[in-house]
This record gives sequence, C-alpha cells and structure tokens, in this order.
Amino acid sequence: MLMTFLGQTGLQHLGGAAALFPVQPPDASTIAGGVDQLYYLLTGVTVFFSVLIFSIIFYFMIKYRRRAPDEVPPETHAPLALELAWTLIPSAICVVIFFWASYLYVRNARPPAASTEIFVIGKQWMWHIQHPEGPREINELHVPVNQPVELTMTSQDVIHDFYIPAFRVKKDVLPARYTSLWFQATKVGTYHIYCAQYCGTNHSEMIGWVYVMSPTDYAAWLAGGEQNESMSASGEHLFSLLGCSSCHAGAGQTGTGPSLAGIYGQSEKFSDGSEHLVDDTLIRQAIVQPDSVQLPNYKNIMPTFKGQLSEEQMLQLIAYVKSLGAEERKNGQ
Amino acid sequence: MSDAATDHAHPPGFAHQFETIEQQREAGSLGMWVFLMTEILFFGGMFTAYTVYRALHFGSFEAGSHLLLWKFGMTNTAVLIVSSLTMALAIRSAQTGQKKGTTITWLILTMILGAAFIGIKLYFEWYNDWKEGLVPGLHWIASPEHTPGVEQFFCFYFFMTGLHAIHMVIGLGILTVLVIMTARNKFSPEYYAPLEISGLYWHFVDIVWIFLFPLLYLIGGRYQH
Amino acid sequence: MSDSHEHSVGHVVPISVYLAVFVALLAGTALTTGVAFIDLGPLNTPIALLIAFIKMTLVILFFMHVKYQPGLTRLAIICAFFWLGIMMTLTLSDELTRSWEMNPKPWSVLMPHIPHLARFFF
Amino acid sequence: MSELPESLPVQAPHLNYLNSTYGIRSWLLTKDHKRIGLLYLATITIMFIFGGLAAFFMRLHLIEPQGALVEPETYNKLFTIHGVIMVFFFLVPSIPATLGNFCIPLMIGARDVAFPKLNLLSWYVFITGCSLALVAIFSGGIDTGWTFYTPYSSTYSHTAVVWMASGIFIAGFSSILTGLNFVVTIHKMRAPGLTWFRLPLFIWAMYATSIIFILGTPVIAITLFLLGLETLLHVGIFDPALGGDPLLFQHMFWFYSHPAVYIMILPGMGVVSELVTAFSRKKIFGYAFVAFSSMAIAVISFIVWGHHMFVTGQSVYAGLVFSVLSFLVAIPSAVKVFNWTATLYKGSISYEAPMLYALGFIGLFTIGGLTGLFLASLATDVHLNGTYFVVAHFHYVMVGGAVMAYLGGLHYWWPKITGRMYPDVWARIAATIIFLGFNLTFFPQFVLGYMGMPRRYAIYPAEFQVLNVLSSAGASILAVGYAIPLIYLIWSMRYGPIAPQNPWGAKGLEWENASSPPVTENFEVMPVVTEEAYNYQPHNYQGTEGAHGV
Repeated sequence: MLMTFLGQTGLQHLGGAAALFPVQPPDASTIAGGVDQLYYLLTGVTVFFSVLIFSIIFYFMIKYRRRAPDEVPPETHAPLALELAWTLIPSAICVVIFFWASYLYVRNARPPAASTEIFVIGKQWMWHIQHPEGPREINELHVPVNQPVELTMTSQDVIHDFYIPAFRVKKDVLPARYTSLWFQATKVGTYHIYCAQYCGTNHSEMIGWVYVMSPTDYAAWLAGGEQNESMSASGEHLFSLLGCSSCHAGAGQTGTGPSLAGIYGQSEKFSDGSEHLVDDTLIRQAIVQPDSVQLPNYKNIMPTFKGQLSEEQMLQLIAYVKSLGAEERKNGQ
Repeated sequence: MSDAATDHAHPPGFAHQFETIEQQREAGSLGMWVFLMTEILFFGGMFTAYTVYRALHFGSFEAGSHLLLWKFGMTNTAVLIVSSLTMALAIRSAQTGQKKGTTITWLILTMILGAAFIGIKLYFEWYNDWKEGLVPGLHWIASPEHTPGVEQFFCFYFFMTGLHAIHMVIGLGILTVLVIMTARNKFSPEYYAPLEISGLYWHFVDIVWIFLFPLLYLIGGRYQH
Repeated sequence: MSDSHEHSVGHVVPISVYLAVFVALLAGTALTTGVAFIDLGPLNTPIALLIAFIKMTLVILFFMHVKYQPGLTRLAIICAFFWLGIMMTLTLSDELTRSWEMNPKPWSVLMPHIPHLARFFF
Repeated sequence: MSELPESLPVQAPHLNYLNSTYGIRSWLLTKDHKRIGLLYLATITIMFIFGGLAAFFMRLHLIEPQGALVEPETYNKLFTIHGVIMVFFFLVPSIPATLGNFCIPLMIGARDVAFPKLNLLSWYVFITGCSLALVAIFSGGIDTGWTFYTPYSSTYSHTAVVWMASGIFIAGFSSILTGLNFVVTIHKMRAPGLTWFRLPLFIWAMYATSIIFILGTPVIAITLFLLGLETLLHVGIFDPALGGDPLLFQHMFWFYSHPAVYIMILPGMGVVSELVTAFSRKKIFGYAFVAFSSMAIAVISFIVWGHHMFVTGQSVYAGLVFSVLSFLVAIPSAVKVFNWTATLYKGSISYEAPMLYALGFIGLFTIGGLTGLFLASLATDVHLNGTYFVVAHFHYVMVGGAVMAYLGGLHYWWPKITGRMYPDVWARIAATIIFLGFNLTFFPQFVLGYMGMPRRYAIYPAEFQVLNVLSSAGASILAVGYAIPLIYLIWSMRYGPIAPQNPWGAKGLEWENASSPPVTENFEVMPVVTEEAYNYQPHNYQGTEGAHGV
C-alpha cells in the first residue's frame, strides 16, 4: 500500500503542471477512482523496479568496468535463497495486483439493478444512440449525473468498441450479439467517446461526446427535441405488425408459440435438452434463426425474420419483450 | 543423396552432417514426429473450431450429420485400416531384408487402398452432396431442412474431410516415390528410414480419419432414424 | 559403424502382433458404428471418442512402433495433445460461459451447467 | 578492437564457407546453414526496410491532429503493412532464422543442422511468402490491421486480404520447418560431452522458441486458411451474419499470436545471455534458472492469449482465468532480468557495441515487461486496451527488446559471420542513438494511452498533439540510428579489418573452435566439450559444479 501512497502523492504533485501538459484523463465516473488507484500502484511498481534495475546496472557498469585487458574476474555463486527471493517476491506482488484488479473488474462488470438502459448501435462509422423514452441521437450521448446508466450495444456491420476514457469504461460492440457496459457519471461535463476497435477507413472519425447533465437539465433535454414513442411501445407495434402476436399470445393464454411474458432473464430448457438463459442475444437468435431456439412442446414452424429487421427494430422488439417480463414480475408480486 | 555418393566408407543414404547412421535414423524419426506434432495442431485448430460450433449449434450439427452416408464413412474407415496394415507390412518387409518385389507389392497395395478411399469419398459422397446442393459456398440449395446451421456443419465436413483428402493425396505421392526408390534398391535392413518415416505419416492420416468418422458421421447417434 | 548395425535396424514387430492390432481396429470400427444405433443418452459421443482414442493408441504403439522407441517420442506425442487440450479447453472456457451471469457466488452459477458442459466436452 | 584500419586489408587467408565456392548458384543452392542464415539476413533486411518506411510515414502523418500526409484509407494501409511485415516477415524470423541458423550448429559442435535441404527449402518457402505479401502490398495494399479481425477482414474490407493471408500462411511453414530442424539438431547433433546443462543459453532459448514454432504456427496457418475460405466462399465460419463467431477467430488468432511475441523475445533473451556473460567475463548467474525460465515462458505463453480479449465480449469467467495465467508469465521474465543484472556483479565489464545493446535490452525489456502488468490486470486493461499504451508496451518488448537483441547479436557474431570487424566507435554511437531515439518515440505513447488516445487513428483530437510530435521526433532519431549500422556493416564486409578467431575473448565452441569465418563444415577438428558454458574462471572450475543445484 506504500506504493499507492507514493503513486498518488507523485501524481498529485504533477497535478499542478497538468493544466499545461495533461498527463491524465478526466476522472468522471464512480469506476474511474478505483481504476486510477490500481494504475498508480502499477506505476509505482514499474517505476520502482525499473529504477532499481537501471541503478544497479549503472553502478555495476562503473564499479566493475574492465581495468586490464586480461583481467579475470572472481567467481560468484548464485545462492538459492536469492533466486527464490526474486522468484517469490514478484509472484506475491502479482497475486496482490491480480486480486485487486479482478475485484474491481467483477464489481464493474455488473450494472446496478436501478440502471437506466440506453441502446447503442455502432455502424461504419457512427454511433446511433436511442433512449428508452424515445429520443435518438448520433455520436452524442446525454446522460444524467449520479445515476447508473447501462448501455446495451450492438453493431450493424463489423466489430466496434465503445470507449469513454473519462469513465474508464470500454467494451467491444459486436454484430449479431449484445454487449453491455455501465457507468455512473460523477461530474457534469463533456467527455470524449471513441471507437477503440479498428473498424475500417474512417475508424478515427467514429468519435463523439458524452454530455453529463444535472437531473433537471437531463429531464429538460428529454422533454425538448424530437418526440418519439418509447422503445417498448415501438416494439409492441412491430410485434403486432409482423404478426408475432398471433402465435406468441399474452400471459395465461395458449398460442401456437410460447408466451413471451416473463420469459426474459429466465433459464429455458430447449428441445435438445440444453438449457439457455433468455437474454438479448438469445431473443435476437430466436428471431433470425428460429430453428436453433426450439422449446419442447412447440413445432418448428416459425419463419425467420433474417434480413427483414433493422438493428434498431430488433432492439425495439427486445425492449418490448423485456417490458413484458417487467410487467409479469410486477403482476406476480 | 548426392552427399552420400561422395563418401564410400558409409552405408548408402548416409548424409555427411551426421556422425553415425544411427544418429541419422534417430534424427529422421524425431523429425517426422516433430512434424506430426505440427500436424496435430494444424488439424487441431480445425477440430477446436468444430467443437465450439458443435457445442453451440448441437441440433444443427446433429441434423447435418444425419444427411451424411454413414455406410461409406464406415467402409472408408475400414479401407484406411487395411492400408495401414499393408504399409506396416511393407516397412517390415524392407526391415527384414525380403525381396524388393515383396516390399513393392505391399506399397502398391497401400496405394490402391488409398486411391480407393479417395474414390469412394469423391464419387459416392462428395459428388452426391453436390447433386443434392449440400456444398456451402459453391452449390448450396437452402430449404427448411438445409438451415444455416446445417450449412455450417457442411462447411466443417468439407474442410475437414478435404484437408484429410489433401493429406491422402500427398501420401500417395510419397508412396510413389517410395516404390521407385525400392525398385532402385535404395533400401536395406541397414537403411530404410524413408520408408519408416513415410509410414509414420500414413498412419497419422489414418488416425485423423479414425476421429473424423464418429465426429462427423455419428453425431447424436443414429438410433432415431 | 558396422558393429552397431544390429542396433540400428530397429525392432522387428512380429506379423502376429500386426494382425492382432488390425483385427482390433476393425472390431473397433464395427463397435463404433454399432453403438451409434443404441440410445445411450449423453454417453454416445463419449463412448465413440473413447473407442477412437483406443484405436489411435493401438496405431501409435504398434503400427508406428512407439512401444519400441525412446521416451522422447512419447513426450512429443503427449505434448502435442496437451497443447491441443490447452487450445480447446481455454477456448471453450470462454465460448460456453459467455451467457452466464456474474454472480457473487460463482459456484452456484457453475453447478447447473456441469451436466450440460460435460456433454459438450466429450 | 575499436581502431579503424589505416590500410586496406588483405584477403582472408584461409579457405572458408564464404570463399569455398563462388557464383549465384552456389548461394541459391547452398545447403550450408551459414549461407542460408545469410540468405535470411538479406531477405529480412529488405522486409525491415519496407516495414520501417511504413512506420516512418505513419509517424510523419501524425505530426498534425488532422493528419499531415495521407488520407485515412492510406494511413490504415500503412499501419497494416507495418504490422504484418514487421511481425511475420521480420521479427518472427529475425533472430531464429539468421543468427539461429548461423550459430546453432557452431555452438553445439555440429557440421550442419540435421536436415540441410529442408533448411534451404524453408528459405524458399519464406521468400515465396514474402513475395505474396509484397504482391498484396503493391496490388492495392491491405487495411485490416495485422490482426485480421473478422468480420471486417472477411466481409467488409475490399483489399488484398487473401493475398496477404496466403503470404503469411506460406511463411508460417518456413517457421515450422526451421523450428523442426532446430529441435532435431539440438536433440541429436550435440558434440560429445555437450550435455543439456552445458549448452549455451542461446541454445536453450532457441529450443524454447522452436517449440512455439512447432506448436503455435500450424494454428495460425489453419486460422488464416479458414479466413481465406470464408472470404472467398462467404461461408459462415467467423462472420456472425452467417452464424459464425468472430471471437473464435480472435481465440485462434491469439493462440498463435500471443506466443509469437515470445518467438520474438525468447531468442533475444538467449542472445543477451551470451552478450552479458561474454562482456563481463562471468559465468551466467543462476544458469538453471535462466534455462528453465526459457522453457517456462514457452509453455506459459500458450495459456495467456485471452488477455487480448478482456473487452471483446469474452466471458467474464474466462477473463479471470486468463488474467491470472497472464501474471504467471511475468515471473520467469523477472527471473531472467534479475539474473542478467546479477551476472554483472564483480565482473570485468567492457563496453563494446554488443554489450551496449545488451544493457539497453535489459533496461527496455524491464519497462516493457512491467507495463505488461497493466494489461494483465483486468480493471486497468479495460481502460488501456486498444489505446497507445498497448502500442508503447509491445514496442518496448519487440523493438526495445527483440530488435535491440537482434542488433546486439548481429554485432557480436558479425566478425564470425563475415570475418571482418566493423568500426566499434560508430557502432557505439549508433547503439546510443537507437536507445535514446527509441525512448523518445515510445515513452510519450504510454502517456497518450493512459489519456485515452486509441490506436490506429489517422486523425486525433488536438490535445494529444504535443505528445505525438515528441513521438514523431523520436522516430526520426530512431531512423537515423538504424541507418548507421546498415551503412557501416555493409562497408565492413569489404573494407573492415580482418577479424581474429575470437575478438571478444569469449567462451563457446563458435569462438574457441571455429575460425572466422568458419570453414564449410564448421570445424577442422570436431570439438569435444569438457566444461560448462561460460567458464570464464577456469582455475576455479572444480568448485562450481552443482552450485545452484543442477
């Protein structure tokens, strides 16, 4: 822990010069502080060992320089204790770092239950963002301060990566799959969004801004601008428009297909005996490749909707299925 | 081989960089085994990808497997096992100093069996798959039976059996060279290393098929049908 | 080097051994196929692979003469399969656990998956 | 050794591998491992120049935030070409195929490698791969990044992906054949008395490297084969639109490409073990630990690849497993650094150019290795992955490590290879310039990465400009540093003073038993080994056996 202390004080002294010559990104989420502390520890370890090795080498270079061409140096032995020491001490340091880093990672991997879910679609070379309440934006993300936000992300083409350095969060955005990341912004301000996975010609222009707003500003922003219906409402329209509702009837009724009420987040047994968690990716798979998601007691008759839905419509359907789950759970209790 | 001709003190086939013929034989054998390690990982990459998709899309792989003709798969397994036996006997014949005609007979028998394997594969299986539109990327006829998952299974079926068949063809080439070398009296009980290490290769190709047969033809068993 | 000729010839395997191995391999093939027609539930694939593994061992030991060779050859074979095992296990460690939830008690997440996993590992 | 000759040197007097036969045929059909090593040297030098030029233009472009030189499309091709060429066609074959080919038989007291024809074949395979790569570059280039991530490479990129993939596929077989040759040579061709624990550590390192060649390279071959098939046939192997999993490509790619980093650095570690002992006249500190750490690195390198994928949507559980395994590889690397440093203790240290490179290697590799901890740690990797921090880290390992060691080794064995000395003053100046230029180029990139600048950006926000300009300035110094050895080494081949058999007073069969340059089959009298490696204190020899429990 001495390292942390050294690292932090060192960086704080640098802080004065930081305005002229920034060496540190802004620190604007609940996650950032923990990551930075670990970063300082690692910097401390790196500086300590590098300085150690460099100084020893310089000292030996001068002290033991060759003084005569035919000099024969004395023999030295490698004591086992020394070898063990410099095997075991680095191991111990690594163990500490591993547990610390993993603790932070696992903690940061789980969004809090109360998170607001915002949807992100990456495409060459822009970010489409849709709020559950309806507003859409491109390359901009407005979020309220001090409130956990979960991003559910997918890509329309290649792999992208959603990266907000100020929050110390990053996650690849994959086609045909949903990944998520979450953060809770702590400071009102404007921060960079980057695509951090190479995605083609204009990869470096796939950038944008996060606007962290006070709750009142955020509410005002949601109320202003274009007014769309909420995502789950759009999903519900699609659900009947595409004819899904004719087979997937509501809760309590029996249809040609299984009821989707309350199915989200459950573990379902397939007809081949395997068990799968119903998540965003599985719902998507059921829509584009229904034969691969077969529940027992139902016939394999659902047509594929592959190529008929945009990624945005897909997200709306998923949002709708999720909302069914939410209602079901509420009704159940 | 030209190295050997210059040094008459050594047995035929002896290469100058070695100290003894035994060292050369051990080096050759180890070299082949190291090459087979590479081959195991080469096929292994394919098997890994296969295992992942089989695990993720088990139903489709099962359905795809049931479209294959297991009788030909089984026949070909037997054909390859016989060819491994004849290969082993060819080596044994050179090793024990039998007449070169005996060695050549076993080698040619091995070649015939290898060619039979490829023939069965090509005519009764691949040609049939082509007619039925089961060749992904080149001739795939989508239908309710031929789902994208089944297509993926057939990708692996063709890549794996194709890669195996390429190895068989290379093996036939090697066997041809061996027949010529035997006919030219290159081998003796002291020096038959090329035969031995080619045998290792041939048996390896056989082993790959021993795994391919159940993994491709018998997924999920055949008892439902 | 003439005095070491005896040694350099290598082990001559009796024909009877070759024939026995050959018969065992054919029997193994028949057995593999036969077992596929019996419903053994999740055991079909493991049994087929077990038979394939035994067949491979026979080929390696007798046809490929490893039984009569130094340990180095065996080490090479074991290494190759060990590395293949590394590749498969660690790749599957991702592919098959992706949809698992993060849970404060990882073991409770792992338990229900074990029968499912076992089936795909074999 | 440092004075330049005043008069033109006379021809090397004895018959050796260079003057025994003449003519282009005698080189192109040679089976001599030394000549094949030189063929490789020429080939990879050409490839290095291509890769270096691409890097130079990239750094020039990045002087301005909006890009000073080229369109983003061209920039993407530049960094792809730089990566592919440097990784697959320079760094992977660099030390193994040149110094390894030249030195292994000499160091173990053999006439040649076990399979000389295969050795020549592997060079032809390699130049076939190189040619295909150059075809790919000149037929429009390739813009996928050296990692070829799908589905961009298989479906969306309209560049010469298949050409480049075939080039790497074919060059891979050259690696496999070289590794095979080395393993068999080291197992079966050692001189009488040369037991495993008397082997020079360079041999241990090359053995470990060969194992990675043999077990890793076939997997990249099959992966690129599948990628090529998917690109040509549009079947669903890795493309999620067709039911494939793009992360499976990443798994299979990194199964080779992470160990490939150790293909680059392990031989460098071997070279440094030779240099540190030779120029401090000391037995290596903790021989067994250094030898076994090479083997440990070779094995562990295969189980850490998932740390490239912590943010790719890989399972959290797999992330934890790969993280803990990644920390494991730090331990043998640390053991090596400590042992090299301790070897200097009470030594008789001289500072010829090879030693400067070796000491530079230890320092830069220490930084490169320690910054690896940031990327093995899950929480910090989430922030740093895909940024310039990663770029800086692996350049510290591959350029600060592998290239420094390669240059050090080349200078060390140059008198043996050519029979000529190079001007040591120039060599020391070049080594210093490279060290300084390197640090100026890559240190600012650590800071850039922590501040969040993603890699592979053709244009970037203005606040990163100062650090980028510093980095580009360093790159121009580095370019000068690399040009100097190219000039004086070529000069020395004709005009350098004749080298004595053992100019450094080093131990080892290649110095003590072979002339400079060696004869065609290496030794006039086949050597017999009676002592441990690096036995610089012969009068004390009796007491050393088993000092560290070997």
